[in-house]
Amino acid sequence: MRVFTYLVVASFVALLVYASLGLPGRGEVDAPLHREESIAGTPVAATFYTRKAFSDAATPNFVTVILADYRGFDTLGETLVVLTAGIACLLILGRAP
Amino acid sequence: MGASRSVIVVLVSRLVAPLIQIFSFYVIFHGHYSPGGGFQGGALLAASILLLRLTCGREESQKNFRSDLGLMLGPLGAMTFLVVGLIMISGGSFLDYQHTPLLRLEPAQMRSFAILIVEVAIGLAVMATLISIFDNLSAPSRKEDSS
Amino acid sequence: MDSIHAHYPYWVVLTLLVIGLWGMLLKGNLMKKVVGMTIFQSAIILFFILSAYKVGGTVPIYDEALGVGDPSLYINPLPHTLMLTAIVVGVAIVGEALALLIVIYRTYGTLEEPVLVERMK
Amino acid sequence: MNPPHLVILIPLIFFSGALLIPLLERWRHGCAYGVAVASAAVGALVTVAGLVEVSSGGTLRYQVSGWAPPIGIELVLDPLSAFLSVMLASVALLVLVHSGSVVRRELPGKAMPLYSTALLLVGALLGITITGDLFNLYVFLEISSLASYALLALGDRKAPVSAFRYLILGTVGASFYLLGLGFVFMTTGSLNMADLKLILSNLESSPPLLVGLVLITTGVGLKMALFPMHGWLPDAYTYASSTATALIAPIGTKIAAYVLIRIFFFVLDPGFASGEIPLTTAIGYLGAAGILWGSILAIAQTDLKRMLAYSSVGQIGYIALGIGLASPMGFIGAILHMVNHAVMKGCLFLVSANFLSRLGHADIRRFNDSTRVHMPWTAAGFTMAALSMIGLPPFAGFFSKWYLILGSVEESNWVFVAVILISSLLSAVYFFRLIERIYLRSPGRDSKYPDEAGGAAAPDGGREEVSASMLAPTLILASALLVLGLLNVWIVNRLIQPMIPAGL
Repeated sequence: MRVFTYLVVASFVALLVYASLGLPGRGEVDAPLHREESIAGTPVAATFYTRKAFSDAATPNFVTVILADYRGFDTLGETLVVLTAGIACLLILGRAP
Repeated sequence: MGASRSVIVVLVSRLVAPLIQIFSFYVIFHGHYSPGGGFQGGALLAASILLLRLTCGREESQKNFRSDLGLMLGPLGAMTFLVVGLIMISGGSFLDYQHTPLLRLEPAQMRSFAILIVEVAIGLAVMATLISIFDNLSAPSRKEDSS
Repeated sequence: MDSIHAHYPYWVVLTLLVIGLWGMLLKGNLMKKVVGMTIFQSAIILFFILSAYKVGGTVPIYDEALGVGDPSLYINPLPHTLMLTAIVVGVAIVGEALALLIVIYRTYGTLEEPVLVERMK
Repeated sequence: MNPPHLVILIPLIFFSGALLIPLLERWRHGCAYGVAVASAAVGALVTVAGLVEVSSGGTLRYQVSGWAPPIGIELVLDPLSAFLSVMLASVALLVLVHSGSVVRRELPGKAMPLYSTALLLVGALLGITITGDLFNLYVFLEISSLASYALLALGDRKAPVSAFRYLILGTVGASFYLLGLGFVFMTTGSLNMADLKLILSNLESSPPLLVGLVLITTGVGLKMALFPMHGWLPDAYTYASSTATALIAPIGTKIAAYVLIRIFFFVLDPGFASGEIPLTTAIGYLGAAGILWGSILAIAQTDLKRMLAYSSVGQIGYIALGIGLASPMGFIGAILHMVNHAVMKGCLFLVSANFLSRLGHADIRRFNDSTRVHMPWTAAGFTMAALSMIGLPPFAGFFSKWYLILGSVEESNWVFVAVILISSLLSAVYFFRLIERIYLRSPGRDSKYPDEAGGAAAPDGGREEVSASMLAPTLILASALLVLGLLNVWIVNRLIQPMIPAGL
């Protein structure tokens, strides 16, 4: 079992070193993530946010706009994650009256 | 959990807690203009209460925030978020702030305003839930109670 | 050499990932597993944040002097938003893990896995 | 803008129920069960309405926040997700109805957090089925995992330890998914599934992309308890309370399998995952190994719940095998088996909960025909589900295996055919062992446990069947197996054929 775990960790390292060499370098400005348009011609979300967030929501902090508006559903889920943890702690530790 | 025996610790934390709370309101409400927002502010609010819980003791700090409020304000905050989303359904889709009813502003302003409400709701939910988690984690077990 | 210069941050993250994975899978103490888990999650958060960086970019907050004509002046805001979520998830999981550990400790009086397995029989 | 708000209501009904429970409980103690059942019932109705809408009007796409897909988050109710959401919501509803008296007996005083967590779990699983965004999927995956760790931690003394192991492995799985998503995100710049499909069909494969996919597959595989990563499952299911197991076992792991199907056949081009690196094939063989392993270990168990848990490992293997075939037949088999197994396992775990609540044990060695005399309906429900698990027509379980075998023959993969046939024999062994005890063995023949089970449970010697609220869900699930089996042609033609992705 222990050997198996060593094997898992070792293959994890090998995979990730192999993969990281293909990633865009640190700070590269035209990484796929930062482009205007994806390879298929659809708009890349992140650039859209940078361009439009201020005019769309009159809020300078782009991160806030993405968090609460563009991807508001994620944030609802996020709030529910915290709440789930809260209720779960009560469920696990709570005392029967 | 007992209170700290040192007067200095108690006094300083009583002094610092309101300051943390003011700062956390700043973080929540200034989240439109600088790094910050509901989660960060809510965590800070929770920290101020947890500081009192740690230094003044569990019973004493109930005056500041009752333990049973935790699991009421948490769902209430999340519910506010949900309801804010749902009232937009009348005009557009869920969470589409530009269709806020009863509010006649230009769409961008409306979004900005709704984002603020949502951030406050998140702050409330996060604060209450984090305190509730801490209270549950630090509650004495039945065995320790009886002994 | 250039490739190393551009990619070494990933290897720093990878090191953290391995430390975290090691802690989770191979440590005998349950609390250390939780610590490993936290390191693992933080490393993933760093990985995403790393992807947001652009050379010459500034914080993603609207600046009148810069305008929004050239998005490359701001670093990418999307990974930051995603990781805000991931951080919250991490906090929630640690909270729940600690709750479980408290119950385990109350029941068995230990967090060492070999001892625990012994006492569970 | 987009009128069918049905789509967003599906998870929201469950979430608002979960939020209302702590608030209402303060106002009126003891209403948690009612609120949970009511919101699950409304939610189930909405999913049915969604299925009707989708099968007549085509896929529903809902833009949350009103932003078009690559910008905002999109929810997609296509034939596949509509069908699965109906399955999920109705099984959850029945288990919740059943849970009332179990919770009162097994977990007194914990009704409020338990039902709230259960609704969060179901809502999050529904969110996973209908979301069209990979990061949104991660958020829901975490809600559902957090809820299931907590639910599985309740039970006997060993439950917290097994739940903690599940938490560690589950977090590794979810983190692998997130890490893999990071690689995919960095090479494509998109998180939306439909957008990713467009991008990936233009992008030539690169190491980060492939490694990202491998990581995602491993992570989801852990959540799904795919063969070498199933270690957390048997303990977690055995030691947890009956309600938690009955809720999580039928639907939890299926949803992870659904995520794999979604990614392999809908986000990637169907040929991609089998061509570049043989990911689907690998999953198929792991599934086959899991089928054998789970079935063999199930035979060795003496506790009913533990036996069912091991058989779950095997049954997940069937779904993985269907994914591995990567053909229309395999796809139909996998989807059909997902639904059938959810109903079968739901029924079997409810039966084990009934036995536990009336006999006080679920030890296979202590069952005998007094069990049948005292609990005839529960025994009948068990028999129907067991026959379906073995794969006897006209029960539903037969048809999914039939499609899987057809698919394997079509691909002339004889290993898979052999595995399915052998495992059917093995499951016959472990289920007939119980059926034989319940129907044929008289109490006196067991010298080791003399008449203890029947005698303790029913001193007056009469029937001692469980209450109607527990019996009805069990029997509804059992008869659903018959209905699913008899209507199987209609289901495959009307519901499953339209969801087969183009190019498979």
